[in-house]
Amino acid sequence: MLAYTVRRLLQFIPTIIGISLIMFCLLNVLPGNAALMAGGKRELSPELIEKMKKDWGLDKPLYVRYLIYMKDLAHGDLGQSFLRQEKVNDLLASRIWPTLRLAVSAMVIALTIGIPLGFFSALRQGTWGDSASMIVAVSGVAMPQFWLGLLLMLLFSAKMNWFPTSGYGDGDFIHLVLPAITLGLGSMALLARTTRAAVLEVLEEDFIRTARSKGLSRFLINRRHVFQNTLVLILTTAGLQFGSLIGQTVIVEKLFSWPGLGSLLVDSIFLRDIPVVQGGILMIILAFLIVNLVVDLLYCVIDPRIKYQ
Amino acid sequence: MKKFCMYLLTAILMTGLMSSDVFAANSGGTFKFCLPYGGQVFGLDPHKSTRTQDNIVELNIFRSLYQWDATTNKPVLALADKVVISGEDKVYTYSIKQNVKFHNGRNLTVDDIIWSYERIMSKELASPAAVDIRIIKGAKELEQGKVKTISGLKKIDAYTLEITLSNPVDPSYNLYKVSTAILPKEEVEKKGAAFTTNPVGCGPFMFEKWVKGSEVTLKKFPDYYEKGLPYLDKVVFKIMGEGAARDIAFKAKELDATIVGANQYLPYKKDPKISKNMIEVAEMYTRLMVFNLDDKNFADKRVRQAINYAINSKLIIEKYLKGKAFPTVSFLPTTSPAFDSTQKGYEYNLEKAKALMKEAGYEDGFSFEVLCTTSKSYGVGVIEAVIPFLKKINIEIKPQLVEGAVLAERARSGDFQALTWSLDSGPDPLDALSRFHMDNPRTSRNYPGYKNAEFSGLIDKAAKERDYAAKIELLKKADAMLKEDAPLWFFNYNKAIIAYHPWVHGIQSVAPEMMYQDLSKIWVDAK
Amino acid sequence: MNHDDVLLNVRGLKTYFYTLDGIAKAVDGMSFYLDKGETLAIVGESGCGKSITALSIMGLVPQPAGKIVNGKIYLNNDDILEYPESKMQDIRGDKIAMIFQEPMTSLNPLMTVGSQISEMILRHRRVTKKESWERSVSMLEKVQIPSPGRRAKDYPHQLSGGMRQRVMIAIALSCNPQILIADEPTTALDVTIQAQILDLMLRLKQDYETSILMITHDLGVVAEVAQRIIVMYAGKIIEEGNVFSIFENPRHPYTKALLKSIPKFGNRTEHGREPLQEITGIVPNLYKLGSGCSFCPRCKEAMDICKIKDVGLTDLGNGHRVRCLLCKSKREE
Amino acid sequence: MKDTIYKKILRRKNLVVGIIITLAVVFMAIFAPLMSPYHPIDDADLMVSDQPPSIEFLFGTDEQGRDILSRVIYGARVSLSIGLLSQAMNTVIGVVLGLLAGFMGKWWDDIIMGLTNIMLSIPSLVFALAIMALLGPGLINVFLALGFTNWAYTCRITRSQVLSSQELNFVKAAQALGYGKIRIMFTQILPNIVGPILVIGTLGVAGAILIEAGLSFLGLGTQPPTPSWGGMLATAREQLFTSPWISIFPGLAIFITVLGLNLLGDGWRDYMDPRISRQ
Repeated sequence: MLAYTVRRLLQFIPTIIGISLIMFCLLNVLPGNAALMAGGKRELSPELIEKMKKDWGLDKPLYVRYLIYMKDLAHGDLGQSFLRQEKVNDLLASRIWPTLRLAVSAMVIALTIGIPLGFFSALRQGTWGDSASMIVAVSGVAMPQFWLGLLLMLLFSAKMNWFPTSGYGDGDFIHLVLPAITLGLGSMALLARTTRAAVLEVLEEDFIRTARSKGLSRFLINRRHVFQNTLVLILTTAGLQFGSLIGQTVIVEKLFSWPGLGSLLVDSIFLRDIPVVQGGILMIILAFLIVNLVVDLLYCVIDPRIKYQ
Repeated sequence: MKKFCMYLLTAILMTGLMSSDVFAANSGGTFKFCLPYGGQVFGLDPHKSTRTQDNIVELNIFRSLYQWDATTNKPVLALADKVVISGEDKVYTYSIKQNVKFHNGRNLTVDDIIWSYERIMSKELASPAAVDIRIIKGAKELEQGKVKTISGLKKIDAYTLEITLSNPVDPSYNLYKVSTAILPKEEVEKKGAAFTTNPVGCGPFMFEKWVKGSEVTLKKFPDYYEKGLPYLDKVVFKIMGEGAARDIAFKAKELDATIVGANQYLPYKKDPKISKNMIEVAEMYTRLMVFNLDDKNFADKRVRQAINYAINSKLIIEKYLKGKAFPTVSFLPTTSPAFDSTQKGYEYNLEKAKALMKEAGYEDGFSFEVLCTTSKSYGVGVIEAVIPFLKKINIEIKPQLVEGAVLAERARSGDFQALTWSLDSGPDPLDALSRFHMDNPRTSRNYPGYKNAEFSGLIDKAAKERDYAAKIELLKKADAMLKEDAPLWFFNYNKAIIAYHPWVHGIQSVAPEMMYQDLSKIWVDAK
Repeated sequence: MNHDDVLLNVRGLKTYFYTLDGIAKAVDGMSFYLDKGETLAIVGESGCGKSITALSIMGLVPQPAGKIVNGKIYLNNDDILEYPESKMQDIRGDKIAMIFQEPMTSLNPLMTVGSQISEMILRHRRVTKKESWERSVSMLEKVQIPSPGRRAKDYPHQLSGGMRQRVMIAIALSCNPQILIADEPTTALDVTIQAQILDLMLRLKQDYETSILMITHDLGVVAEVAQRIIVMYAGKIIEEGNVFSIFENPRHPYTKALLKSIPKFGNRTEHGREPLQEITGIVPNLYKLGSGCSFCPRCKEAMDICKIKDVGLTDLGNGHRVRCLLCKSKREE
Repeated sequence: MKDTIYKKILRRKNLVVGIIITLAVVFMAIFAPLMSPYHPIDDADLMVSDQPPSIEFLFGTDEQGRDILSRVIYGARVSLSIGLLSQAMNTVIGVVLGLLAGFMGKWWDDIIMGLTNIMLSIPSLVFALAIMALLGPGLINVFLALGFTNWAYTCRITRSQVLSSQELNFVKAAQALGYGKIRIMFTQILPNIVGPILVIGTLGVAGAILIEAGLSFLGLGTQPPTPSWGGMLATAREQLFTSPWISIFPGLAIFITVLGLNLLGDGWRDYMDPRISRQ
């Protein structure tokens, strides 16, 4: 298992190199540059702009910049932000925790609503309850996220005054609620659907009949036999969902002024702060790869049939 | 006796009136303000900060030699008690205040000012303030690395500084900017790169904490040099780029004051509670459409004028911007010292526009593409509103949405037919109009590629003019000429509004940028 | 039924499936009994309703399509169809246990076999977890699994097919049920293993004094284990009797055909090349059963009247009953 | 038999709802000029901006004084075409790459699957964002950005279908008979993947509409005055609290359409899945 983990981790390397090459090419040919955005509302003098470009090495040919970038990357150095007076490493380090908090809370919401909903739906397959809960679930993915977030803001902060509209606060719980719901609802829907399909599949299995022939109650069968066997499928979906969740933080964090990777990434794209964008994307992909590795390793724990060498 | 009583009464009343300002001001409390320009604060080293958002915070941590005075609408001395001008208006001798302390407790002296200005000019820094310090004699040489010090800066004694300028210009418009703030050398050197996240200045507030991307907190600096100031114990800047979010936060009292977006303006104005506590100013940003004068369609002045006549800018301001802008006269805004109140802007006159188009031989019109961003008050929405107006003079206008970075690049390279944007038009009217000088290429902000020898002559003359009133007159003339020539479609001057809750006092109208509020004089009622 | 040791008595059982394609009469009026200590085999082609009969007894007819529409199932003279689900759960596993056809899929792949046995014991007996585990291990020993203590901690995928079926038997017998329903217990296994499993079942049956209801299509198996045989076709009993009378004197054309379709050892040497016979035609569509004998389309001896007339069971004496007009008429003659 | 197919479809209430909604939106898109009372762009009149719903303007008007109902109706064209075209691109890319990977094997397979894994690990929104930043906002660019970012699943399914079909006897037989790869591709493999690809496609169309809305929110979607639902929503968000109708109707349009497409896709998958449709 250790060997497997190490091998998987080694497989990250070509993926990351591939992604970094694609992203590097894409980002470094974007029209406009960071120096033009450095002034914000204000215009900067031409000589300052030229000076900045030179300081950042934007006058060098693309392949030279790529080689420098890869050399630094090999040392774990993501470079220096163009516009922020910080190293990209430090910048990202300060942003990972908020994003992780948000994504994990969203995932928890998705799991705690999605799985029971899927179960409910599957156990009442074909009834109105099934249809209704699936429509509820699908509704979660059918709304543009920023729209959902705005509606939640309108309802729960403007009207009810329960939660703050946006921001991070001191990292307290109350600021987390609305963004986490906004982010989690989409994944909730997908998880509910996966759970439903998985439960329906498992219910058809022979060993469920065996379990029933033992005289076990339905509840016990569902809890012990059905749930455990659906877990692999649910986990796979959850793993993939976590990846796309982190991608969606781009919108949710922007909307809720959440100081995480997503909002950093968006802002940096618009400002052409390329080192930050590259670092941010790398971070997101790394998170995705790690989560999926963890999911694969969890299979081992859940399913004794799976053994990694 | 009766008379005496009258005097007494008057005296009491007078003191009462005066004290309403001084004594009624309530010390203590926290003020929650917003940072509305995007989702980030980039850094708090004022010498490196290029962005307005960062400056809003820095302004309250740091002090420069001058500072903006909102009541007189111009820069005034801040760190100095007085200045003596001599040597053909090139030598400025400042008596620096002796009670100015940095947040680390050390007294500010002339050495700090010299060190700060030299830091700005150092080759490595790429400071946006370099352009401002460059007016000092010898600054350029330092920048080029030829010398180690700026020859124009001379320490007379610890609290007397002599600055020699290379040309006779008023340095106040340069040295009031927060990017020319005076920094304590030892803190900058000790902290190195970390200074930007943990700044130390000599302003009214000390840095307390910065939650990246979310908020910045400052606390009162008790040893601030202006006696009794600041009133507030604490200031929290909440980063809120979304207008809707600011609106909700303000109504939920999470913000004590907020900048009002176009969509909130009308409802706020209708709200009897909020409307009482709103302060408006014509900000020194002019919103306009830049015509590329190298494009043959715009070569004829009459076409440009026709466009200005054909668009009902006032209606667009009223309906689309919900009145949250001031109609233009020319380039300089109403708050500019060189604004000519006798002048009138282009009125909506379709007949005249049609006639001009016919005269110019463009009766059948043409079509052009205009670059625009997503900005509400000078972006694609404005162009959408313009479409039907220009259709009436047979001009088809096609919006091309681009990002800010792309627009900025294409504006500088001339790769556009027209673009719509917001340009700085102050606070120094000379600087504002200079951009259209014929010697300036597009890379030096002359985006239309405007080349008018007469206009440029006026600018040159104004630059040399020592008499303030005469200088202003020349600039007024130049501004009028710009209007007549219409290398731009003059759309609006931004109406910046801050709405605040009734317990907030002391918000001022700051024309260069409404959000540049000096919070040291703001106070809140005890709750 | 007038003897006292009847354990299970099924009367007029009808189990139908309601689907979009119509109503499938999977079990259509089955009546039979099972005595204490007896082994009864229900034989028929796949799809004839024999498994549904078993599931009906267990109360495990697939929902919501399947439904027992009529009939009574007496267990010790109590009609278990009247029982609520909770009481039925008490019966399942405790009084009636079942072994399924597919040993590969009938065990939960994510639980150790030991805990799958002890789960059953815990359900029906008041024992501690530890006791139930010990009992599980001893059950594994009884079904002749080597080193049962270690094997109990294995997962199903670590065991061979035969071993898994032994585990299934261990589960089924762990609460010492009165009736063991074995639904094709050996079909999925290798021939050599089949014999071992059958031996095992028979031996344990002796030890536990369990009655067995063996469901199979394999007449070879039946001959080895059963005392009585019920031959089913299209949801109905068509012939019933003890092993000897059925094997020696099959009366229904279908039974005859079935018997001819199994190879007999030594046939070739004694009688020369006697070809095995197959039953031509296909199993009738349960959705489209009309009146008349449902075997009629495939019957070599069919008469015109067979297509129309419903026919009841004819008692040939000695418990041998048959549903065929040929027999009825012969007897009446 | 035909009757039972209808019956089977009708039995799935969600599928029925999905079909009805989708057909309605398609109908709206096709007959937009006939259905909408005003022109979505040209009939702008600032004098009637921000009007709440009334008899004259059923859904009200936006800040430019344009009829929202007309824009929502025309928006169906834009949004659906974004979904359909980009998904068509994804499908073509996915199927072609999947076939190449499956048939060519060796390093083709390695490279294509490597690329697929990379695509799967970059969140599609982030990738689309980067492409949009490169190309700039605009309808065509949205097609391209979305059309290049969501083909990985299709590719995987196609490839696995190729690999598993090569084990099938009839394909082996076809190969033995000397049938070319192309013939096998068309006769044996493509028919088998049509079902799953249509399901992925339906959900992909829905996803594309949502991603376009997200891009519009970030200022990189279709450009005004093109009436895309996402774009309308994004511009109207500032006015959500003052003139809610401007954002509610396009928001509802997206919601209902995406809901319909999802129900259609889900229902279809259930319908095709013999395990679940057994009852």
